[in-house]
Amino acid sequence: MSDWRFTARQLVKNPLSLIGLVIIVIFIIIAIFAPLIAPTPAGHLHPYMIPRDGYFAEPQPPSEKHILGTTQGQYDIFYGVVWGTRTAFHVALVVMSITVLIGIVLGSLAGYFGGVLDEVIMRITDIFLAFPALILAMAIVAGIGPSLKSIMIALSVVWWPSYARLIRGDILQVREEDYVEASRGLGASSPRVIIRHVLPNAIYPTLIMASLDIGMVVLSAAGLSFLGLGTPEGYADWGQMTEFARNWMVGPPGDPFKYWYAVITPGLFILFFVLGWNLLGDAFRDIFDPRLARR
Amino acid sequence: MSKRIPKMGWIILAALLCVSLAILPACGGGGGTPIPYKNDGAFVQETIGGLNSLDPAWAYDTASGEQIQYMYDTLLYYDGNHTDQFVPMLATNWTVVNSTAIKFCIRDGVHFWNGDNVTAEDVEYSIERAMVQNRAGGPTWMFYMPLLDRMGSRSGGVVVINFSAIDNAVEVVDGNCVQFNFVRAFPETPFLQIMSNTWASIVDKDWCAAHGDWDGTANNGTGNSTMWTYYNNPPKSRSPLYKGAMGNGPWELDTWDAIAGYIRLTKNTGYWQGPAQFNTVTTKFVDEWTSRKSSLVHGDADLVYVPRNYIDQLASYTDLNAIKDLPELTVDAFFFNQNIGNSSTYIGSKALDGNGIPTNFFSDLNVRKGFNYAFDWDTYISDAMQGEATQVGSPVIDGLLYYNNATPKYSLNLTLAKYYLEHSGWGNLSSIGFEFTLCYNTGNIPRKTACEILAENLLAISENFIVNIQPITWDTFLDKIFTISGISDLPMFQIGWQADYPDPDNFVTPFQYSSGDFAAYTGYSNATVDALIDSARLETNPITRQADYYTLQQAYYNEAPGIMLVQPLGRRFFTKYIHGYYFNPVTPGMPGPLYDMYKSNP
Amino acid sequence: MEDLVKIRDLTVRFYTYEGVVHAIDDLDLDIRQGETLGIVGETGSGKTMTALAILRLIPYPGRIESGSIAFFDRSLPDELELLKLSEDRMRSIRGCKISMVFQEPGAALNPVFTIGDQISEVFLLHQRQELGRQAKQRIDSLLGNGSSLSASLRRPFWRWQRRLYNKIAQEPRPFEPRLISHLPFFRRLLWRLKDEAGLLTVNMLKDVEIPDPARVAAHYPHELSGGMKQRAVIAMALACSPELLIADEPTTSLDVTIQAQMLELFRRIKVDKGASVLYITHNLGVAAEICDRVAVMYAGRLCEVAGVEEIFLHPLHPYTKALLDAVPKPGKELQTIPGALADAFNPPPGCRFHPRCLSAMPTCQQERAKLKEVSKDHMVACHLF
Amino acid sequence: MELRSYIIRRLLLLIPVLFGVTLFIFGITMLFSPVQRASLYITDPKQLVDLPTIIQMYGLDKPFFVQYGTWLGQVLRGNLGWSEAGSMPVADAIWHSLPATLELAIFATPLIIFLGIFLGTKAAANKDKPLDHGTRVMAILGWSLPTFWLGLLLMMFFYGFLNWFPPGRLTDQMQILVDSAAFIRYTHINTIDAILNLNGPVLLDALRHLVLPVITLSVTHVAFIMRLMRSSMLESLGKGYVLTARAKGLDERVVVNRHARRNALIPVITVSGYVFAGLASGAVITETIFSYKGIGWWAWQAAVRLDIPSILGFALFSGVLFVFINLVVDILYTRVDPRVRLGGGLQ
Repeated sequence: MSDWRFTARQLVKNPLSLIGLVIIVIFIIIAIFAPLIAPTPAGHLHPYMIPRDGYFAEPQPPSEKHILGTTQGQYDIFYGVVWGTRTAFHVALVVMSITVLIGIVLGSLAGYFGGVLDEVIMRITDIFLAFPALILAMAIVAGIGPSLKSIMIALSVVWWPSYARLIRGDILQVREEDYVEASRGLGASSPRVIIRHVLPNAIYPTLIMASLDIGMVVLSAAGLSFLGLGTPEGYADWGQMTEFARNWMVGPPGDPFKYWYAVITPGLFILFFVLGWNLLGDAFRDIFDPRLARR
Repeated sequence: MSKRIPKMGWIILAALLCVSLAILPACGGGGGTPIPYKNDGAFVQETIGGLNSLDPAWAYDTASGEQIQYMYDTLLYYDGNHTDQFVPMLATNWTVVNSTAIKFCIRDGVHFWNGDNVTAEDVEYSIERAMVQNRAGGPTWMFYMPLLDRMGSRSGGVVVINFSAIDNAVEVVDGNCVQFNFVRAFPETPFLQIMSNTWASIVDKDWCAAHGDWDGTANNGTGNSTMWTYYNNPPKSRSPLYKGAMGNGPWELDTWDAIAGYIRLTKNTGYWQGPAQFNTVTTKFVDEWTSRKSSLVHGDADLVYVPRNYIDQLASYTDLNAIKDLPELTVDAFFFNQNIGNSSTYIGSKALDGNGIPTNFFSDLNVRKGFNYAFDWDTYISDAMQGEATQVGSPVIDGLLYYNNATPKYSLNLTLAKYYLEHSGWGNLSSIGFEFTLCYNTGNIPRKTACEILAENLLAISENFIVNIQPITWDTFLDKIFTISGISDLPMFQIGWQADYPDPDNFVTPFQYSSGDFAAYTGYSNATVDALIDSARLETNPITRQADYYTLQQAYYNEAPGIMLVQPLGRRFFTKYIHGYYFNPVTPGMPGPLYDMYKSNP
Repeated sequence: MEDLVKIRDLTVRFYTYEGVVHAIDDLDLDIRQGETLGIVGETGSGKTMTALAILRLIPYPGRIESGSIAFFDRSLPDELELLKLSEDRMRSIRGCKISMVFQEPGAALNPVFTIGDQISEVFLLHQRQELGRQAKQRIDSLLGNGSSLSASLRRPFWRWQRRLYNKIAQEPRPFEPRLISHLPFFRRLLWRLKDEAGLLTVNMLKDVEIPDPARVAAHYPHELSGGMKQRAVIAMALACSPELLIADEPTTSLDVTIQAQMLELFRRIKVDKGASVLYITHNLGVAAEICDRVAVMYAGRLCEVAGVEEIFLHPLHPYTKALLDAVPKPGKELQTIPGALADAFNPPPGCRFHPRCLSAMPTCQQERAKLKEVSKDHMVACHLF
Repeated sequence: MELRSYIIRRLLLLIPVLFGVTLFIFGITMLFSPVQRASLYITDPKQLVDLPTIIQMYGLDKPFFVQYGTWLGQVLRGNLGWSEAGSMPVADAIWHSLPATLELAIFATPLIIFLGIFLGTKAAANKDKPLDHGTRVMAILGWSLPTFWLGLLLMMFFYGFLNWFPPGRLTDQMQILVDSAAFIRYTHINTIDAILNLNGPVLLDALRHLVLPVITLSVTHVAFIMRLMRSSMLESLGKGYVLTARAKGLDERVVVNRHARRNALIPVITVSGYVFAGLASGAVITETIFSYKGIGWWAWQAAVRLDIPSILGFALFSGVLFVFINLVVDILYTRVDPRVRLGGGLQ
């Protein structure tokens, strides 16, 4: 697997991707140890619902009780952002696996068999690509009713076409390779050829791509939450926490940054999470960009 | 070449840094910073949402009503801040001919913007047009109720009344007067209130007919004598008035851009009471609070809608004229559903086994009382309403006729709550336990808070009282409450009512009448109450009427068909340059009596 | 015959992730005035790198470690040390004094510019003054015979232009025209330079025996055949009659008939322009065809240099011998060189050829053989001699 | 291929796409009960007594294909239906909301593209040098920024504090002037109209209102172009003709900017097309935050209010836009790359 060695060397060599890697690792740790970092208070039914400390609106500054303060509605920011990390990964992973799955199935069908099937599937992807993703997602979420589930459904629906196309492209390349021709010549059945020979070679870049889209998925999810199409109020979700802070951007005169903690924190979490993946992604794209010769 | 760029980059960065450093202290002292005087002679307000239609007969939302109010006059209007005293407007005077007829005499020499005279025919046409249109979900039932003693022109979607009925209800008499004939006796004040509201605005008959609207006759100039039904419950765009206007009010329509989200009116110099103070009245629809706030403190807007949560953000602006504690004629309440739909997914096991509730769980009075005692109004008012609300004990709220503040109210009392729940018709609930889901419509934080308060207090009484809270979208909410079958799936729901006209009947009917707007979906019905409501509605003797409504208020306390929450207190944030505001709960929109107001720079 | 280029202990290394590649190692080589020197060797023996080193175009991550490349320009009194020149100075030499023809004509031409554009670029770059002079003359003639009314009206404009082009003709880096050439639309004022360059280009194309040169000049590369492209590339290289023309396997990618024409072309160029040619090839036949002298390289080192007959008749270095035997000849069965080309990352110590050498001796494994002159103009680096 | 027949072929391709899009959207909306879809016309619970009438009136209880059929019939008769979200006919709503969005797109797209190309070139020309890392970090940082967050921060600073760049499209006085008869609305794109009317103040005011949204859009989009430009630049810098150009003795600047970049641009064109399409079909969040209400905002309103006719109308619009942009891109290709012919890729 010299590919991997090469990749690894590239990654550590490039400071940017290294930073990205570090950021992601940190987030993974936060996600895994969320219950230890921000333990759920006793008698609190749903761990993903941020515990409230009173009901009134105005955010409260950091204190011993609330390390990062509370946001609108007295939701503990620290608890929110920590558990929000889990939400972020949850959304990203689910959406990505669904997307890739659909992508692989349709993509390989289209790419391998070509002809009418290919034409049909590609037209379908056209249909999806022809409609602005965010708004399509909104329509879907608005329909199914705002919730984490519907966000994931909506994003998967708008995300898969590009993957179907990607995989189709790769498959088209690979199927021309000699060994595929050969195994076909030996009379191997189509599914067998796809699974044994074509996919393994075509799927590699796709998986990379998918892992790197995670950032964008989370960003889009946050966008939907911000537009009020997100998780129920009080759910540990960065996008929604930003939405809470939305109306506390400007503090009272004389103290314009009064609510900085409510505004900055969730935004920064989103920013860094996405940044981590994008930095990594940028490096990966360089490495796997077929047009860039390796020296 | 390649070296030059980072240099530039650094320079830019440094520059930005300096700028920001230089500015932050500058804007630091915002408190004292005065709000500049801008847009002389113009009134600019920024609010949320948008307009529905400019057609007086169609519009049933405050935003539209407000604009209509500026462009049209009614026959009479509320006097100052009273809700039961009136001043003549287009009518010089009115006389109660008998218990089934009121006559208005029309003022001479009043002109529409296009110069047409305002005549008795116009008045007749305006009201008849409203009744002919009678769009589904519109306000015109308020004409049908007194005049024809029915709620509308249709039943099962088909028109069932003849044109003559409408025609006879409103008649031009002795030249310049218009007489309204009731099929049954109807009290005067409520009718005058109805006639003072925007749906009773007077439009220009000729202009409308000329622009393709109904022409005032049954056949509408064709051979077909049922042609008028073409204008019954029409699509919005069938009338020229939905986006055009021809009234006689103090301001004329200049531009309405629904997409850009603003409407501008310009002064009608020929207004019969003399031209208004503001040359233009601009209403912008800006959903972003930060943006609205900035426009206000920069003087770009004279008035903005300030959500209750954010009033503190404006506290320290000395140049703002904050008017608070205005008792609005709206009320929010929990409704107990005494007859939950069998298909409901919100009541767990549908049985009283600790994991659910039976469909008729709330038909037990003690349960309802227990829940009432378990609600904490003080926390709700202080936290969810920022202290801007007063608890109400019955649908008849402060500001309505015959409001009785002696009516007892429930208050937080967990021991009493415990007592009632343990002595309910279902046996000792705290040992049996129950679980159900409490829904609120997504985004409505006060309602969410109310749910949470109730849930937590119940849990405090017994750990067997499990109330889950779930947000659902507005459409799902409606879908669950207002099922076609009429049987709601939600065990409890919160909803608010806003006054159409400040008469108690307008409130008791939706809350207490067995087939009322809301009560119909709660399975609550009480024959005596229904009878009382019916008689009180048409009672012409004020004394009897008052007695009836006092009884009804007491009845609500006894029966506890729901948890009456609060009557919110409104607030207005004007820049200090706006003068002459006074509050009348019935005036639609934030600015209030704009004609009596003016803007000046001290 | 004195030297045109003197390369002394030139060392080029590539610093890659996998390790350091010793592309060229202590190379000494002379190119004489007016001669055609061939460099032969297997792929990766450092032929091309030598050429690029002369132009100082070693690609990243390669680097010229040490050595010197002296360039004796007839027009200049004393030698130029190419490796020490400023980048600007070096640019003025590339494409002008020393130019290069690449292996792949398809790749060497920019697909989005016409042949004409790409060639006249050279003129505009290196012969600006000359172009300016001609432009001025053209304007003079216009001013001279311009008797018509329109002409007389245009005079003032022409005068101004004349001044402009005069400046270009006089000073090497005139201020005003350079300013103009940087301004977006105004640079069009210098269209006459382009015109002149265009004319020269067409002549150039005619020179390299391209039929209907005017039309071809307007063509894009993808519209031409391989041979045509290569001719165009050569035309580009010859544009301002360089002292040294480096040809890096210019015929390899072409089919045989075209190859013959190309070789013919090169021979003619040498005669007409009196330029020296550094002809890089792995094909001994081709080398024998057109070279005066031949240098044999192996793994970044020079093995043997000699006149063309000498090397073909009396090859000394075992590697040279092996190469010659590897050329298929009728009636003689083919000899192949045992083993593979030396590993570029950690080349064998001593003589790099010894692992594959049939007559290798113990010393070959320790020390590397110096290049010594065994007979007149015949140098070889081998312990046998 | 000959241009006209090519365009025709593309337009024919448009039909199935539009059919599919609308059918799909319609399918989604059918997930809702009639009551839910009627909720669009219910602004106040007190209107619910008339719910059955409303459902019947809009035929919301009819079976799927009947409803879709009626809609399709309408459309074929040139009537896109009524947009409750815009409280005007759908066609008008598109027509009214487009200018604002176009104005944003017109200003943002060139900025994004040129900045992206510039940075991408620089980064490639200095691969793995500080400049490369610097520009990439900046671009990726911008790309990773939540649009709404950035937008709000910008507004807080530049309007909340400095009061330099207010939201909306025009200040009130200017809006009055623009709405007046003296000012002719040629395009409803304020800046262009201002220029055509030779009205300086309006132009300045319009530009003031454009600054923040345009910045927001550029910051968040520039990385798209930049990273693509960088990689395709690196590719063409490795090509033979670049070596040739160097061997000619060309200045490195000329080599990069003339020889390498021209080729590197080719793939960038496609993406630029999509960027424009993306912006022109509405930058919802940006439009919302800066209340620069355009087609995106309208579509969002339609989406959340389940305004089905509007959503479908928008679907048609964006479908057409999509195909149209593709068309333009293909034609641009032939201009930039002499090897490309319409219809078929490289020769």
